[in-house]
Amino acid sequence: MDIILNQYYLQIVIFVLVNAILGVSIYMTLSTGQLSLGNAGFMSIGAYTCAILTVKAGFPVYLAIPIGGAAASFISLIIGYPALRLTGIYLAIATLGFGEVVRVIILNLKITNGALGISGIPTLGTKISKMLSSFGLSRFGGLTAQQTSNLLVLVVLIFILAFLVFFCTRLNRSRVGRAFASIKADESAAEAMGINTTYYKLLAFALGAFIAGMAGGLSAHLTFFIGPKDFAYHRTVEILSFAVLGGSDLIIGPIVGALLLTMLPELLRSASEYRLMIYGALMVIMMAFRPQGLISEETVRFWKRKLGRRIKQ
Amino acid sequence: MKKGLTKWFTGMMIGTLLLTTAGCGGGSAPAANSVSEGAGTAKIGVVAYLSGGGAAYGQSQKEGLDLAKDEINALGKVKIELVYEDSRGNNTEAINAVNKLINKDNVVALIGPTLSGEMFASGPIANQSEVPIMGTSTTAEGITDIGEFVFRNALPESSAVPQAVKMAVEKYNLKKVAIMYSSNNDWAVSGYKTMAQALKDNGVEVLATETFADKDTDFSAQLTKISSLKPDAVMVSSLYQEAALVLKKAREIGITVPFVGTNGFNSPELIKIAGQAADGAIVASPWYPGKESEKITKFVTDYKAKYNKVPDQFAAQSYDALYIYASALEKAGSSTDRAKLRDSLATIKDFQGVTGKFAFDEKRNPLMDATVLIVKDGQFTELK
Amino acid sequence: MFWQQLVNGLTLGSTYSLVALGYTLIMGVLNIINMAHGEVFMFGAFVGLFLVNYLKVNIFVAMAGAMVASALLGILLEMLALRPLRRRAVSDLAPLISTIGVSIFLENLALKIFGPQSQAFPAGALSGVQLQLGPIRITLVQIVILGISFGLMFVLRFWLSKTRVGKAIRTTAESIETANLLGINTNKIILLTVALASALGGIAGVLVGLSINAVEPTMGLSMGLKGLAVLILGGMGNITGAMLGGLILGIAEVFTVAYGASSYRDAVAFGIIILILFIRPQGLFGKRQGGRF
Amino acid sequence: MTLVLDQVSKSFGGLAALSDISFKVNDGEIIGIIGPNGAGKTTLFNLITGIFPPSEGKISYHGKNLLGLRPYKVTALGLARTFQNIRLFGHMSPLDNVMVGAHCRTKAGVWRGLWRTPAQRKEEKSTRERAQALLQLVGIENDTDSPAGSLPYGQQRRLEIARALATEPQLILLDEPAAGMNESETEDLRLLIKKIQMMGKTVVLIEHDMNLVMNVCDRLVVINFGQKIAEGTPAEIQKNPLVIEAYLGREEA
Amino acid sequence: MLNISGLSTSYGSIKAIKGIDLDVPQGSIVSLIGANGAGKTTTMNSLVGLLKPQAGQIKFLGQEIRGLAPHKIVNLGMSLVPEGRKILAGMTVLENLEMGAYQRKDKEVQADLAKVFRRFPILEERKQQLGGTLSGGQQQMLAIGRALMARPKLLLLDEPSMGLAPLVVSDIFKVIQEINQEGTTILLVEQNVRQALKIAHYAYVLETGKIVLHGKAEEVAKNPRVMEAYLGGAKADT
Repeated sequence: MDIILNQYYLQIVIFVLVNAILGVSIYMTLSTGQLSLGNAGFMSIGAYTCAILTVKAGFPVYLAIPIGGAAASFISLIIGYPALRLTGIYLAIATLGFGEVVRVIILNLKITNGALGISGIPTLGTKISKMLSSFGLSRFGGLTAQQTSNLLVLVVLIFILAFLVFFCTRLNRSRVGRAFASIKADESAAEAMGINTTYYKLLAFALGAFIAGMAGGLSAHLTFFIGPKDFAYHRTVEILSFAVLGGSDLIIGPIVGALLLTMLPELLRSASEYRLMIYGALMVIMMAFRPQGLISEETVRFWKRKLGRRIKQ
Repeated sequence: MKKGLTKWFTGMMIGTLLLTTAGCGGGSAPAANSVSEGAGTAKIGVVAYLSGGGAAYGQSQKEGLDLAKDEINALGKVKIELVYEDSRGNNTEAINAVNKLINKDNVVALIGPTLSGEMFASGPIANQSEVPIMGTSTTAEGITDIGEFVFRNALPESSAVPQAVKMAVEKYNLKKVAIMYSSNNDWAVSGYKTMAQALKDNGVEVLATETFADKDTDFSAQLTKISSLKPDAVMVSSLYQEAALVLKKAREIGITVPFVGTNGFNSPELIKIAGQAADGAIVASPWYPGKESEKITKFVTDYKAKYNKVPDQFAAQSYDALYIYASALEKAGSSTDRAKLRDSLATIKDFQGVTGKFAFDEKRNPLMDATVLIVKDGQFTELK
Repeated sequence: MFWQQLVNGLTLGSTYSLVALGYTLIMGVLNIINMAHGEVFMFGAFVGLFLVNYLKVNIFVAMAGAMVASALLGILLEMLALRPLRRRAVSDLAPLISTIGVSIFLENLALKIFGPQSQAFPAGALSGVQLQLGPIRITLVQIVILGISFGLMFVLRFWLSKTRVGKAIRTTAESIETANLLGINTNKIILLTVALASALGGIAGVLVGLSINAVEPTMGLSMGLKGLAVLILGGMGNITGAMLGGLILGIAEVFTVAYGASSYRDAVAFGIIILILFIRPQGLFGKRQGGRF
Repeated sequence: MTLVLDQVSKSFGGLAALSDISFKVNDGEIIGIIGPNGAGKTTLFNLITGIFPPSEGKISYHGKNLLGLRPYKVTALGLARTFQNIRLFGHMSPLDNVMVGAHCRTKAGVWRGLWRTPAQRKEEKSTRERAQALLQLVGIENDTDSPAGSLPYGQQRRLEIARALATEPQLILLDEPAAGMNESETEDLRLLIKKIQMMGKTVVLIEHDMNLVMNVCDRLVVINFGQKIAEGTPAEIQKNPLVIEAYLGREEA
Repeated sequence: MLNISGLSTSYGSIKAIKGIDLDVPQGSIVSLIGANGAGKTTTMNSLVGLLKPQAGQIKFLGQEIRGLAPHKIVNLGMSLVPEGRKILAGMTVLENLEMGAYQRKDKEVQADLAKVFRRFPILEERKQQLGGTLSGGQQQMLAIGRALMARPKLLLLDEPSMGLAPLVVSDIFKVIQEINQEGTTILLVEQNVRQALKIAHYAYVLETGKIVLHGKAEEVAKNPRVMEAYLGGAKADT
């Protein structure tokens, strides 16, 4: 129990969950075969919208976070319409450029406080605790206020992630999900089969941006402070590597990728100087030996068959 | 073959997962494996920018701290053990590092992190956990507003910059100046704001305000523009690398007026990179290695002997920070009581460090004097 | 001031062009974007610095040395990070991600080896000398940068259009399969191209390091992104485009600072990327079909 | 008249791929389009289905102008196609492939798919049942778990037809459905095409297997070098010297 | 000259050719005919090393060449004029031809260039024009000329008549015959069956990846099965 309640581990698990949500966001756009490197940009739009709303306008967090997502989603529609005519690396580079432009704009706006960023953002934990105490529930037996609030945040994040997984799996098995998959497999064949590819690509793009924006809002309320630097190129690469390592065929892929890549730096703390080198080498090795990521449809099929056989025996 | 690979990878994945859990398990008994050097040893956690683009700063801090630790332990009044964590200049990493040090290593107090932004992100964690945390290089406004447990011995820009500006205005009779600053660096922007205010207070006209970004290398466009405006002086707020490149380029295109800088000017590296071009750079600094003082001479000599270079401000302030903790620990009389340590820290007065006389004010900011320095013939000298 | 700023823009732009040439060569032949090119550039700068500072060689020898060393790095890049990907049919995004991995690896390796501090060329390595031409002041470093960049670009153009190997590179760029059919050992040509592109990146690194007199491990990222912007501006795989695109970007940036807001300087490069991709995805000088070089 | 092509031309970069092609397709017919490789047959299909616009000329379907319509809209109007080089969604199951075909005849969006509303479940059920029926029609086991890309060649071709049929077309364009099939597979295909005709649909067929073409088509259009050189019943075409020359080469060269 | 036995090539799980046996004697023209999708182009690409066959033997001039890289096969004296011509659209006609002689270091390259220009005068007229601006027939001539620049002992032609006007087609066939008469052995894949069989000495008929018929060209030409495959039904013999 001590381990579970240790704030250090709790905090890491919380970051794992936020990163997993980011993983879902890149999965969403990748599910139509579009590689968008703009997710860090959408994340920052969400984070700033949300932080400004709570800090400066006094909005409640539970409202501000979805509004942040919606703002990111709205911007994604504006840039997505022309951008999604591009494919492959062209789209990747255009969205990478978009992320940088967003960063420079944030640096120059007054409301975002430029490079100084926004500090003193109320944490999700205290907000939730407050809400609960207003219902008469304050702390659970024997836990410190901090542990309580962290646990509550954990529960909320798990709930959000679970909902996203539920959302994606439901979507995958529906008409829209099949349209996504067909566009990913062969865009012009999908169009010839009567699918409005522009609409569905834009839909996936906007959904991905919404999720990234929400993740941004969440992380703003977990780190007390946001600055433009938090959403630069390195963040883009980080989000991308969740999908690369875990695989983007199935929703579980980027989630596992986020889990491993958030844990890995903590495990490698002692070798911190080599951490990023390992990170980089890992990306190269993955592309050379397993470009589909750790978890692919075949892996799942393989294990299904294997386990199925064992059960039959 | 294909199946083999699949299995291999899945195996690897499961292995990594197991390793992950094992890693968590390993730290399950934080109290048991933490204290190793006897009961009297105070464990202090350090969060610093040790790898990545800004690692030079973290490295200096580590060197200053290590030197101080050895001296303090040799004196024997208190025993200190330092636990370092790298923050890579990243807010999330800083949070994780602070959390780890507090909850896994059970440190009694913290030093760091290196950047103000990191402090904004991780300071609240320490404050909530009621662990004292002291910034040694976090000069931005509002750091100690985070809470009662947040201290700093870094002289905020609001105290250093006006001194430099005032001195320069008087000395060189400045009427109109140009400003340049790094707009994507939180700390530099904060310095810029203080600078602009100080100029206003002294009634100096600002001809132009130009920005650049950290890691920029080309400043010719901004400086050409400034050059055509013929200012009496140029104010620069940035880290030393950009500052040095600005100076070099400025001298190259014929701007010969004095340059007044924020804390970024305050580094031997500035002179190393800019060379002769650094002459005429003015900065206010609590740290001046050329000051006539036994304490400073000893520090500089020892530091030189150990690391073969002159200590910079990051090293000096970290060195002092650890001594401040040491005296607070001594007063508190406990090496594990965080609350007691905080209270005794808040009462620190008349502390004499290598950066001069020192005390915390009621907001846990430092009360200390800065010396205004100017670079002459490749040396920092006092501007009088 | 206008003319002085124009010279500033041209000097800056010519280094962008050199970096972009490396991108464009690899793009032309392999149809991939080498995200590690910026780090090759940084590596070249360090090699040049090492040669000048520790082996005390002449700066021009150091440039040649940096080119050779970067070419070797390029060969490693091709063999370890690109070739394994070509063996299997993977999406065109795989090399992008793989080279991003290489870039992270190289940047952190450099931090480990060279340390995070920026290092300078010794005084006297070309610095200091200036020429005054009417209202324009040009430093020797600027002249060297302009001279070497333009010289290399014209040599490259000539070499590609007139020599046997140059033509083989162009053939491979048109179609690897056709090149194979004509008896060209395409693996060798690709290796050569990546080495050549890296050599150009390496010398650009020395030139930039020389002009700002500071070399440090993270200098690759921002230059890499600028080169990428030029690649798209000029048209992917188009040599003229890379040359002119670099100059245009350099001048645009300098004039943004001179006559606009310096804080939007970085937005110029990326704004251009987005605008070009939306309006004219093939780039200013690119053609929709047909030849690349 | 179902499909009408009126003086359709297409050129790529100055080189004419098709010039002045006109013909009509009547309801319920099976029309064969034949001609040597490179004659421009697939280009013709691409023009009809809106992959790219013709340089000149008009194409209409049931009186509606097809020019400028994006491919998915053309499909929604009731024209479906298969591809010369099979373009299935390789990683998806055969059933899912066919269900994608039903896309333009169904409605459920994100919301309904998420909450599985009764309307969505009903729609999903009927889509699945129809897809299964289509798989049965073309002779593919519908309980297979393996992805479409791993099916044998002949089955992939038939699966493409099932997918096209799922869009509920009035007219189906088949691009070399027999390519790579052996004799017995081709015979199955012939029966399938006949069945499709019996379902009241119109078929336009590009095919090189002359046995199949001559046996299944009502009428043939012959294209060579981008031009229509003949049109008529199989018997007429077989006797047409121009066709024989185009197809087999000139007798006396 | 070329002996193939048991050659099999697959794309993924699809077997495109399944155990082909084929011989090309020195000095002959051998024709490989068959419907679309029968595996003709796959066969050609397997021979020159663009595809890696799974099984079988390819002996060229007595040497096993299966699995060799394409440039090594070209070096041994085998050149392919690919389906769709694949000329270098962004390079000039002259450069296209020069690239054909990429591997040669002897001094007769210029002489061979002159020879190609004699054979196709139009190419000389347009030698500074970009390859992509030529008409289909000229592109085919360029593709053949380019292959000849390598001085191949065995020339493989994949559908040289594809998409060409009838008059041009007969010109191309004439040239093919001339090239053969000058001593180059030829393996020809064609859809224009009658023309192909007319100039060929031997013929092989490929159906769904297997050789179903082979023999002397005139015998194959008379075989009703061939006519049936191309014009369908028994009515074909007009």
